Amino acid sequence: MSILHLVNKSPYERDSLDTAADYMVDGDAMLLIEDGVYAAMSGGKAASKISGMKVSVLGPDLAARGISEEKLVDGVTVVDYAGFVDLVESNDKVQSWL
Amino acid sequence: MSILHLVNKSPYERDSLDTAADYMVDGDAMLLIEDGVYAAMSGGKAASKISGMKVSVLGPDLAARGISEEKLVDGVTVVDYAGFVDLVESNDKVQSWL
Amino acid sequence: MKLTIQVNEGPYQHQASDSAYFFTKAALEKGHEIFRVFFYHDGVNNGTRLTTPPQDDRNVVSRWSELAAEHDLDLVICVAAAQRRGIVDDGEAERNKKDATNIAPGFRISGLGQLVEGGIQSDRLVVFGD
Amino acid sequence: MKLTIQVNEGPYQHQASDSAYFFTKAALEKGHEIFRVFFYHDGVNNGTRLTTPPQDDRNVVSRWSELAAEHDLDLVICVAAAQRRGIVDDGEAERNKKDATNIAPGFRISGLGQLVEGGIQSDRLVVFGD
Amino acid sequence: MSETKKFMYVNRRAPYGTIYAWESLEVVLIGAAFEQDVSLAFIDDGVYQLVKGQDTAGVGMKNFSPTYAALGDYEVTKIYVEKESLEERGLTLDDLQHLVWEDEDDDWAEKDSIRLVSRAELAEVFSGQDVMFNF
Amino acid sequence: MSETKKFMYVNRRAPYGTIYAWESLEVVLIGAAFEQDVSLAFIDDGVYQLVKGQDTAGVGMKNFSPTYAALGDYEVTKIYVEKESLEERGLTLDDLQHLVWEDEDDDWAEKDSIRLVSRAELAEVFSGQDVMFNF
Repeated sequence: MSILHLVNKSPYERDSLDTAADYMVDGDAMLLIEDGVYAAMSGGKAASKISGMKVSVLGPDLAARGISEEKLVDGVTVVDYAGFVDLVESNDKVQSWL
Repeated sequence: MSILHLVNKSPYERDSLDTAADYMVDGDAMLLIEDGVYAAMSGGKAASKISGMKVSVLGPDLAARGISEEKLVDGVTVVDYAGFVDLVESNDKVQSWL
Repeated sequence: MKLTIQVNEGPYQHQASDSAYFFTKAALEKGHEIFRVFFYHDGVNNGTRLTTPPQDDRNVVSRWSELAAEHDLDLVICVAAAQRRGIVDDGEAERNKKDATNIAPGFRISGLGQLVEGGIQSDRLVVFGD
Repeated sequence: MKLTIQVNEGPYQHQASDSAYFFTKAALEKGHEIFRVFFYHDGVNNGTRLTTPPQDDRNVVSRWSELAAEHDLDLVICVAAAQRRGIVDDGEAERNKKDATNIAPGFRISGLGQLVEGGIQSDRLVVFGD
Repeated sequence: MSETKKFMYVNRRAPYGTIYAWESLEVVLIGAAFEQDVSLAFIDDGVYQLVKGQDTAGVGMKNFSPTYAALGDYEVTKIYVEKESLEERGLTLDDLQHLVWEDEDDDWAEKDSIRLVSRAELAEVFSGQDVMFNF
Repeated sequence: MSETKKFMYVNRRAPYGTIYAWESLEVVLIGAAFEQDVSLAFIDDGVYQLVKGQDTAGVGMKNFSPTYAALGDYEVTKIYVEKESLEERGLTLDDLQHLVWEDEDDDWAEKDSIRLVSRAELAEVFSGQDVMFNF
């Protein structure tokens, strides 16, 4: 049963993205919210941690932090809160990596 | 003027010990308190980050977490709250790496 | 789908309560059912009516109260966590001999079983925290 | 030496307030002067008299109140941070039209300038937080 | 909805520095009355919760570590400890409390509650769960 | 004790995820009235505070980033940004706001407030300070 992995902390400050990425299995998805969105900025050292994975970021959190969508790692999808709800629905459960 | 660097978070969860260690200069001291004390356990991967530095750990926080003093990295000094106060006095200022 | 939302941090210090609020609102707008919003840990501090945020900032507490009134939401504050942190309703004030209450409209204080029940009764549990 | 202590987190969720308390107590026992303890961010939540911790746990709030009474400590809660989080004394209740107060004995609410003054007047500033 | 659900409590924080470990345990204890299929996972700094010999007298906090040993009495018998997290911290199972439960289907034989698993194995266990509680 | 002290405000947190960045700025603004010798340092995730183009409409929070541009008016003119932290995050000075102040001793010439420094250089600056404020 698929898991939506929720990461809300900067990959430079905390270990949560590392662990979440390790726990992603085929069919799972990841959503970056709050300070977690920094992981999706291309050029950053943490970008490699999510490359090749099914990752979305929350658009309002990106905008608040001044990150334009062109700066995102290739393949990352931007969603709004409604899209966040859809991700929760389309996966069988949610794991928040607090 | 010497700085007492205060680190209160686990080196496995946060980036604060890494940064604090980089900011230590000759004459500075470091005190590990709260979850920061885990950095001083020998055998842990983070132990290398403080090797060769002037580091103390807060004894009550060690004991609470079940870490006996034999498990500490060589050269680390154990202090109590009174010793914490002395460290604050013997350095010119305190930098808390929150 | 039926959802239970858990909020682990208080207002303003962390974004957790903001994120939970906007997520809950979006779920309601999509026609999903919110079985319960459970406030745990410092999350209980979202339920105090004594806040006075700056004029140019959002009001985290009253936003929850208003959403609850509009959609008949069940906003539950964990009693054990609330006692540690000083969130008090009439019943708690009487039981613990407190001379004041501070609970905000739309919130109620109850036990941890309400969270477990949320896990059982809902299709999804979504946790927001630090 | 003359010390100002800053506490950035509330009771129970983080160890910050515990560490600050034991540090302050140890400094007093060694004969140092505590110029001020300043509660900022969620640290303002240390100043509510409405907590009822479990019988077998420490009482973080009353411990501060008692230490203040014993040593005539100046426990200052930042007014801006307190308004966001709902810590209220009589003056704040009147100013912001609140129907209750929750401030604990020995604490007072004042401005951020009190922290800056602590930095100027003290030999050391020691910050406890998350 | 009346059938039993698989509950997984994921613990990633060290004890005492924050209250999450203790307030997580409070949910587990209350939740035991609901007779779900309960598992606990200790990952990252969460493994520190189970370290034996904790003595909180000097920090004035309640030592809640004995509660883990009582979990068996609450029929909480599946306690997953992640190998990689232990190793990174220089810990072995010998550093942790020995947690057991009594199997009533096997003449009350005492059995180990702790299951040492790799990150990959635990990810598989997660896949099979219904609800994740996060602390 | 009446002479001027060197105050260093150390900022290590990203904005909006937590309030530390904003409540730090509130101390700096209030502190400006006390006429101390003030510096700000942005290290680790703190460098994100200065990223330009922040738009908080979608998260319902106050956008406090314009306040940094006002620091010059408060005579806060020494803003240290750590090079290593920027580089690790794939940022350059061009991604940050351009912060300036007007030098009254130099015919009100507009001067840059931001000083890009290495970790080692900033450690030296720290050594010369009297009081560290930590956020």
